[in-house]
Amino acid sequence: MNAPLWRDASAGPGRAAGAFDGVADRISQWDGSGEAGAGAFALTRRDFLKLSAAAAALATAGCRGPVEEIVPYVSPRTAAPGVPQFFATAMTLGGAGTGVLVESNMGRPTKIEGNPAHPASLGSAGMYEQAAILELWDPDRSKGITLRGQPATRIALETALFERMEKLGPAHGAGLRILMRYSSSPTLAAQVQALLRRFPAARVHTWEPLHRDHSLAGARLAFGRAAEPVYRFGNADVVVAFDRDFVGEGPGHLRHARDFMDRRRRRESAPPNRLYAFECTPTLAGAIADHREPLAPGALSHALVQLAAALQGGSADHPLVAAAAADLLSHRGGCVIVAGESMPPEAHALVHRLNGQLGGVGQAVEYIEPVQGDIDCTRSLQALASDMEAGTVDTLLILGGNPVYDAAGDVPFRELLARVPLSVHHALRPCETSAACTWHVPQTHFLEHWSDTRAFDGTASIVQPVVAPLYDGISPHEMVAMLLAPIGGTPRDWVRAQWLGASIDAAGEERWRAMLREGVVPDSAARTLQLRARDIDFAPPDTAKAWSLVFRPDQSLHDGEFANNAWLQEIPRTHSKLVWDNAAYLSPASARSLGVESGDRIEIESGHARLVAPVWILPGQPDDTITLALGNGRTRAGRVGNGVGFDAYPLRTAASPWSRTGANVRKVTGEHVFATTQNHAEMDGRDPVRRLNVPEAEGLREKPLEDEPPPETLYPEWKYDSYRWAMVVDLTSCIGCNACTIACQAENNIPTVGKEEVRRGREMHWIRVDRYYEGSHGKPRTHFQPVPCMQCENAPCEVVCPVGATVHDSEGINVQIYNRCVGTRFCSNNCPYKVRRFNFLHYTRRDGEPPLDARNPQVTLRMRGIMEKCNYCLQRITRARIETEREGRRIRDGEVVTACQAACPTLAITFGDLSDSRSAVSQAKRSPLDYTLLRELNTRPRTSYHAKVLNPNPDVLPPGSGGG
Amino acid sequence: MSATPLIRGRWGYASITDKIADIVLHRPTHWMWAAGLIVTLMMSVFFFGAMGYLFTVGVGIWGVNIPVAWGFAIGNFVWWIGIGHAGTFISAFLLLLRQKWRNSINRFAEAMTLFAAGIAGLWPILHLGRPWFAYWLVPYPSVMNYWPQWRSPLVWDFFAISTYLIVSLLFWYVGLVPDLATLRDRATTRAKQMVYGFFALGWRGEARHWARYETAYLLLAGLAAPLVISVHSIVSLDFALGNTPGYHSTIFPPYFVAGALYSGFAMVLTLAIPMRHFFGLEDFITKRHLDNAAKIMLATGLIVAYGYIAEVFTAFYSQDEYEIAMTLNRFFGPYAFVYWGVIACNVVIPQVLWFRGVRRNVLALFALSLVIQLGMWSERFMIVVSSLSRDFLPSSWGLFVPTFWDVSMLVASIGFFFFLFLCFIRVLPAITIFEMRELKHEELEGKEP
Amino acid sequence: MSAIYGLMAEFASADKLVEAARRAREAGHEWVEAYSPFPIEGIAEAVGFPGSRVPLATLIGGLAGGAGGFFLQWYAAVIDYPLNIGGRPTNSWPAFVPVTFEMTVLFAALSAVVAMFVANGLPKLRHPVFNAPEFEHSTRNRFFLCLRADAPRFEEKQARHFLERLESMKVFEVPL
Amino acid sequence: MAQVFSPRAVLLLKLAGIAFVVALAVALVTIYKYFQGPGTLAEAPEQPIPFSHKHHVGDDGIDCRYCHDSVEKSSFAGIPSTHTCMSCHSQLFTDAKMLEPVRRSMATGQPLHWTRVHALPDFVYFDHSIHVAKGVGCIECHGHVDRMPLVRRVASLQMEWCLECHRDPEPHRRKASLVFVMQPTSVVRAAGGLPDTNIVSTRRLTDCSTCHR
Repeated sequence: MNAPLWRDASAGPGRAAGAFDGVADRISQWDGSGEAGAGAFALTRRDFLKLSAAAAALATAGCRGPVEEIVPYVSPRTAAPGVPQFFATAMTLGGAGTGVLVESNMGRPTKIEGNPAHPASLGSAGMYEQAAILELWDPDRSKGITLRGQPATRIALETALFERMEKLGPAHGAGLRILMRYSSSPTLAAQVQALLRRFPAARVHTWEPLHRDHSLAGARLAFGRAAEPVYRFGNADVVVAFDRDFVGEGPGHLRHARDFMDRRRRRESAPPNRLYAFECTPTLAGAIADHREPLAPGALSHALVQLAAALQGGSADHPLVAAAAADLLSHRGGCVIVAGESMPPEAHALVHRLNGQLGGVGQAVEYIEPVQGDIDCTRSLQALASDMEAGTVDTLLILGGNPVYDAAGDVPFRELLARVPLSVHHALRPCETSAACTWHVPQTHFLEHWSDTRAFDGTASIVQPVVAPLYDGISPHEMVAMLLAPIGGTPRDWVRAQWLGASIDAAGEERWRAMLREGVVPDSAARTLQLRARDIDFAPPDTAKAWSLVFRPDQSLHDGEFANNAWLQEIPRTHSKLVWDNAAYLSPASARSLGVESGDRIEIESGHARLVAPVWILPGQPDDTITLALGNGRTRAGRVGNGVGFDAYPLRTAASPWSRTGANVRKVTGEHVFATTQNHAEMDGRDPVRRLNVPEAEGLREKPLEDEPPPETLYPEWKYDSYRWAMVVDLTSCIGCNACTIACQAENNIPTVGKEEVRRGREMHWIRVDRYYEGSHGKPRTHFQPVPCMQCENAPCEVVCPVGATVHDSEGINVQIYNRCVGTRFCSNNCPYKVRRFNFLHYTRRDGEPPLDARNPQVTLRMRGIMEKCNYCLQRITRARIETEREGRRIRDGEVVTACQAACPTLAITFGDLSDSRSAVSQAKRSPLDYTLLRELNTRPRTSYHAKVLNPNPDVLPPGSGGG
Repeated sequence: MSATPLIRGRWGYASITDKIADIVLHRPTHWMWAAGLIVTLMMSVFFFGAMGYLFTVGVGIWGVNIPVAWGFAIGNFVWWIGIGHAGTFISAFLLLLRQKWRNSINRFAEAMTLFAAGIAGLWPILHLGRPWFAYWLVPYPSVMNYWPQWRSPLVWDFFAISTYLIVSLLFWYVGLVPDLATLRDRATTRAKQMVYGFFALGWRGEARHWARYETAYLLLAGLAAPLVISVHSIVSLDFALGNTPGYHSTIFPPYFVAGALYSGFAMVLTLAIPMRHFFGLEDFITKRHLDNAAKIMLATGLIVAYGYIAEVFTAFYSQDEYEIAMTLNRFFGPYAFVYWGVIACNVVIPQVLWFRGVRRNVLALFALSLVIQLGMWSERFMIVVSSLSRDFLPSSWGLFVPTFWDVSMLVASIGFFFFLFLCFIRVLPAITIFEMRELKHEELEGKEP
Repeated sequence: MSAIYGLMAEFASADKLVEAARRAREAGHEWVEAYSPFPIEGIAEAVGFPGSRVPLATLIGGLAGGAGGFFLQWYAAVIDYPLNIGGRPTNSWPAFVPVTFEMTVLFAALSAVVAMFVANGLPKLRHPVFNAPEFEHSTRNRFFLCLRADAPRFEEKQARHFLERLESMKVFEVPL
Repeated sequence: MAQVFSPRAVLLLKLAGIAFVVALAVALVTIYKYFQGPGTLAEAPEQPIPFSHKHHVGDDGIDCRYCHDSVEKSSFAGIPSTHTCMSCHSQLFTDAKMLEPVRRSMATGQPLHWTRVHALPDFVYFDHSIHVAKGVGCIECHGHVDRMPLVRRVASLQMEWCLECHRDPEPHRRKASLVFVMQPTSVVRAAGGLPDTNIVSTRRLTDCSTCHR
């Protein structure tokens, strides 16, 4: 399949012309690139084609396909211009890889989805994986090598480094330092080894701001060696989490969420699992927990110690701890305790021991070699810092990362860099660090280079490029290679050799192709280690009286590297629903004690650092703790990310990376304006989210939630003779992670609008995740509810449109005809679900919006003055319909997957054809838990919900427990 | 009925004719009129400038958002169209009801109607996201083979308002023809003679002409009467047909019509009181006229008050949780001040009209007319905005905050209105001359009631 | 002497005009025209006006407008491009009522006005009566009676004689 | 009193009136014409190479799919690559002046830039493959390209034109295998080329979402 693929992937230069064809009304002739022209046509009104300067630069840069052959993901379609293709590759974050499929239109990557064959994804994709496409197209990416800010050539860089290496050679490379991030790339590891063989005196350091030092140290304490737990939540009836958001963040969280919810949904076979969450800042795990207890960091350790005691047959005075202990004991072998990074190493060690004692090991938890290796980032960075201090660092190569910004507050990295004669910063974008380095070298995006990576469970994937570097990027492997004695071949050869040796035999070739096609290296998962935890005594210090600070990665920006990503900036943080900001989260009580409201500013002083931050009152936050999100307040992130929020890193020290006690806090003058997407947090008795506990849910078998027939109507029923598309959202499974929102944004070319517009209430997300609180403000129960368009059969919006711009099609989809819309906004007024979005201004022309090439050519770009909304991914349905019609058959169940459905880690969204009574969605609709929103209005929604079923421990009645 | 005559003092056919016609033909320009013209002209220029800005940047310059997708623009529209009701009501209804006192106020009231309705018609277009496609509301055989969506109240609006404008214009023009003839015959310069002559269409007051003329005029009145009612009823359907709590209410049509006349008559007074003063028309627009207008305001005001009460009653009587929540939200929600302002301006204060002394106190009436217009505008705001700000799903609740452009464009539109009116009184007879002669005639005949 | 449009008598009051018109008809004069600054009760009968057909025109216009309005909507929504709008029937006739009503009123009003002007032979910017001296007062405070010269059996001397016997302020010829 | 208007004035006014009416009529017609788009028999646009479909299709009888090779698989029919041209012209007319641009393109790797003849409005999504699959002959929309020295547009491509067929596709359809036959559909059908595919629902064909999204 060589030729066609190659052609297809390399439909580039034409494409650039294509994008401009739109303007010049000409089409280019290179295979398929004409379609790009047509794509540009279809994609936009003519006036959209006046690209922003940045995008124009891009378009002219064009995307040549990578020169080597790349192999598409097994695709049902034969390659043809205008038909999107999917390529399997993997994205590495925090050292762990997640398999993804990249949709490529005429050689232009436009969307990233999960790879079903990959253990960390199983087809789902998180926010970061999906938003990475925007990183690729970011106009603020480095466009070339710079030497002290001045453009330089690659030759110049290579010579500079070569001379350096010559000079360092005699000293065996003493003074040569490399600062990396967590990496699980065997190829890179091998390269580094080679480098160290050449320069034995050189040193490699690692700094990952969101490091896993505590858990690794804990493992060392428990097992005398580093190890990483791999959880199998599918085997756990009872899960007790100590400040561990296992469904929301960290390596494998997508998989964890899937396993946990699969287990929870299996009500029929086994009793559903139960989750106790003892945590500080409210997280997704806390939101889905059957019991959640907000505790300050110190108290968390004490709770764990109590639990240990209780499991030893002792007693726990905390009722919930006692209950949890009892539950654990009654589920030996089928239970697991998980601890978060914020817990001290001893706590981790203790947890390992308890898991062993409860028989969880081998069942719900296994141990493997850490995929990123046995590294203590804190020490590693401190070592580097002291050497820089001492002036013994001559050449420093910073491979990715942004230490100047994200090093612990007590490591003055910027100043230290000044003492390094030659520093090279290799990254995707110019940032705080590159400004302080001698050289800055543009890095290739992972969609642009060859590499490999390991998943949370050790499974390896080959990273294959789907597009040639948009700018003259250099891949990490090439970068390291520059320091090595010149070796032959290309990065592809190096990676290939890593996995197949030098052999080019047919069998090897076939294995190689399979790896690329499937996106995983067969049975490469790490083998499990047989470890027994030794006893360690853990006596946590007394809980502090003064304020304690808690540092958490920003839910959207990770450690700050995504700060220039408009999609992520505008994703509402799951609990606060804040966008384009971070805040000092306070509990209602603490806020009262400080006399502050949301929006007031407080000064936080801890150690030598002080910081003024705006307050946001967060129900469920423990008292006397302030949570600060890391990753904001970037100064050199780019046009999108500069000056958004405040930088909390200065308060963070190497010694206490996740929390500090004894901070001084006082109110200061000044107001801060927040932008939030949800102003009202309670359900006001309207129960949009129906909740029940397992026993009540069982009761529904006799009497379903909605058993009475739909309200009467004067009109005759409208007949739908073909497909009847419909959707069911399971609120039990929904963890509120926003993956659906990003997926929708990417699929449907949804623009971002910026903080000011969101503040005005003009966000554009087609599927929003509503968050409701229930119960006390101190310890509320949190509910999430994704709300796309309900596709009402009696759509109120359609009746009031004066120009018929929103109508029903024969398959029952409430379609919005952009080119007919005049923008009366009557439809939005009349939509009881308020799912319609309006282009009040020309948002698609905003600065920071992705260029045309990054857009989905199957979806129209909307100009200002036009209403838009969810349409069940009409373009996907249409594509499937055309293909099946060509084959003269009906669309099969599951053949159309909406973007949100594809992304959802917990399979909470079911979509399909109601006219087929055996389809998954038809079956879901028959569930006793099925209900529709605002049924009394008789809008007859096609989208319905499954009530949220919780499984609280009957012995404890937590505040605000669910009740239908 | 009061015994005071409709024309005060000793006036004859000739003097009436001269008095009124000379305002147009001979009266030297008064500095206050000139000043007013300049100020309002500047406001008008700003109005159209702002429109240009609006069209280039988009409705985002206003405070509208989701959920409050309708803001000032629609409120202004409803308010203006309401004001545009009094004129035709006076001409049509009072004619049918043989209310002779209408004769001295119908001409300028109709002009007011035209200007107000015209400005009202602008707002829905300004309000559009893509105003340049406004013509898609017009049914015409297009290359798209596509038509307006007839179930939408906005399409009904389009038909109602354009019909109303056309019929009002006809009504007004037909009424003008004999007076244009008068001006033609009294014009001093050739140009004026030609212009007035052209529009007089060669009217010569022959008996048969008068006969057909009166029939046609009466028929127009008969047609305009239901039309007046229909227009604001249909406007009210923009809301009543919506399902938003606070919109979805059967009381709307009558209560909107009453509100329209309420604000309309207020505007009549706002215009009549200074006009009769500056142009010395006290003898034609007498205190008795003002008194009658005030009585109508009192009556319509009470109907409006009933509307408010009925809304609250039905909310609680229906036990509909959304209606109740909406009502409480109006009482105590973020926009409570608007609601109570409305109650004060439209219900409480106007009760002073029960006193004859107030009804005949020119200054008091003038002040009151302003209060009522403020009140009626606030009512539109209350209905449009506060209802939308909190509808069904608590998650989507939000507030509307007007921007500079919201406020300035409203003010500018008022300026434009007065600009048009100032021009009108110097170009056309503000009082129907021939009907005044007729009135005098009937008075001589002793037929005057 | 040149041809004239007719003989005209000027009066000071409406009643005198009515009286004069009646007498003129009794005296067998045909094509009697009366000009007044405002509509006068009874004058139409006095000059022998059979009554206008403007109402009929209005009725027809109204009916046509209404029927057309409804048909337009029905054709567009049911025949030309039937669409599923919020699950409502294509022929949602109750929703068609407002437009139908407005169209009725609009066309009725238009036809009333048009009929009136057409029947009155207006616009007619030039007309012989404007040649009459002092006719400008017909739009102020004077009333005129005109016996048209082109009437059958019009005999100038006798007509002038007749007019002078009326209590008119003056009698004069209206030149063509 | 004197007449206000001289006979001449009246005459002028009447003429002005007539002129106004005429002007209005003209304006309306022009606007209508404008929205009809450029005349459907528009002049063929200038092309970098005067490529003659008449010669290649009509005379040489080359199948449409030889150049437009994705027409059955994709929304886009496909514009032939320079290689495709050269596969013949490396032997034929190798030194023809006319073909200079092709050779240059081959040499430089810079694609040829043709001028788009059938440009749909930006918000319309047209898919060749399904039309071909359902037996809509090329000739239905593109006319007798086999008789066109230079390709020109023969259809307005207005929505009304699309609907005409979408509302009643039958007369415009033929046997799927005869799609590329350059004969009027009526002739083909008469010759036994009746459609062998079926349209699931014509209602679906007039859904807005069929072409707009």
